[in-house]
Amino acid sequence: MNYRLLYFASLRDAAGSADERVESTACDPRALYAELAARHGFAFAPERLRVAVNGAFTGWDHALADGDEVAFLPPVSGG
Amino acid sequence: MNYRLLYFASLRDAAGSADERVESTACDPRALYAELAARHGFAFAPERLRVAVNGAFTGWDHALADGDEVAFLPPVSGG
Amino acid sequence: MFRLSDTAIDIAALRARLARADAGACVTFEGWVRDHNDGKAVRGLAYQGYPALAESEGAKILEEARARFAIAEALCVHRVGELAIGELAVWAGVSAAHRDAAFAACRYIIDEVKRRVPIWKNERYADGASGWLHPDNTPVA
Amino acid sequence: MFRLSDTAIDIAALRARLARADAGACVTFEGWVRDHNDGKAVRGLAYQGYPALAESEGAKILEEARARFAIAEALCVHRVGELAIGELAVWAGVSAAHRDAAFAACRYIIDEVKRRVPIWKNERYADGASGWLHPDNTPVA
Repeated sequence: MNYRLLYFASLRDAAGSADERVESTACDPRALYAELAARHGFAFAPERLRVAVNGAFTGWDHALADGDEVAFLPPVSGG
Repeated sequence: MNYRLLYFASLRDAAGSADERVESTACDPRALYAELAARHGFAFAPERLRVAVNGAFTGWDHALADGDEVAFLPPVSGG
Repeated sequence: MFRLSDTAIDIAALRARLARADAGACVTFEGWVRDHNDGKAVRGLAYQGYPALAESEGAKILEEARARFAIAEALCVHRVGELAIGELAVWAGVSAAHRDAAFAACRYIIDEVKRRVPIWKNERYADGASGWLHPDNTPVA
Repeated sequence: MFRLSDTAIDIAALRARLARADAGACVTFEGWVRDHNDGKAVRGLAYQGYPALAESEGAKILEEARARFAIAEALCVHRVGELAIGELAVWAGVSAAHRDAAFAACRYIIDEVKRRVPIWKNERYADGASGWLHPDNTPVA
């Protein structure tokens, strides 16, 4: 399936870009993150991150659909 | 002794002025207030008021000196 | 600095005086004239103060706040005279390295100012009556 | 209204939007860029946000504040982009009939914004290094 990935903070630095399109057989965020972490060398274990799909928080077992926009969010530090 | 009295809020309304000079034999605020309450018809019992002499809070048994500036302060309601 | 003001309070100037390079948090409280109190429609009000004692007692409260909480700066100004609905009656502002101290100190200052500083509020009601208020905003008997 | 802003926050305009004739209390929180963190001298910082999710999560927090506390209005704006020392990074303001609710709601909003809204801080240090921060302001490992 085709996904659009958004990267923020240290994940953006590690990926070298703010977003990318990927082709993947992963059908949930857990499998997708494992692929991307291996490719980009992301340091975060999944339990440190939150997942958002199409602009809303969701879980690691959420069933992804073709064309989804997926973001793995590092611990926030606003304020 | 001669005292200068300052009046605020409902005591000012009852006295009909913001300040006055009085001659009195009272030598503490307790006795002075009793005289003034009788003269002006002040409604407050002393325990509802605070006393200030020469711009500083003090007690009802404070020894007054000739020329002191005395104020009996109703419960405050700023803010 | 605590002071009484018989003209409109200049918030922007006060806020600028709270700035410090080591301050990461700023909390301000504003008391505004409400259009009602104790079930009655309020047209406006007047504050009367005892300036010398109000300013020394207010300064003491700000010193207490500095001693109790890790703050950088604290200021408070209270209006006296006639105020209309919506007007700013009192402003208190605190800057600090962290927000815990800024919130706690700002709350302390406004609570103590209302409790201790010799200022009295007289409300004018829509029915033409007016009256001095107790600290709990009920009328003086 | 919660929003991200890539330009300086206009405090006076936000404050005007909190005004209500039945509001007697207004509490604001400002987060300023400090010159130090975790023992290091800070030259400046940059905030990165995820705009769509930040604004929906921020709006949810303001709705929660309205549901939990008796408030009139609540607003919050967070900067993104490069900020210098002393610049305003986040502003939260609440109006209410009484001060208890205004203080509690303002504190709730800034705490939840810091905890939940997808915004990340990158500090530039005096020694030339820079780094993304954890929520407790320690560096990301």
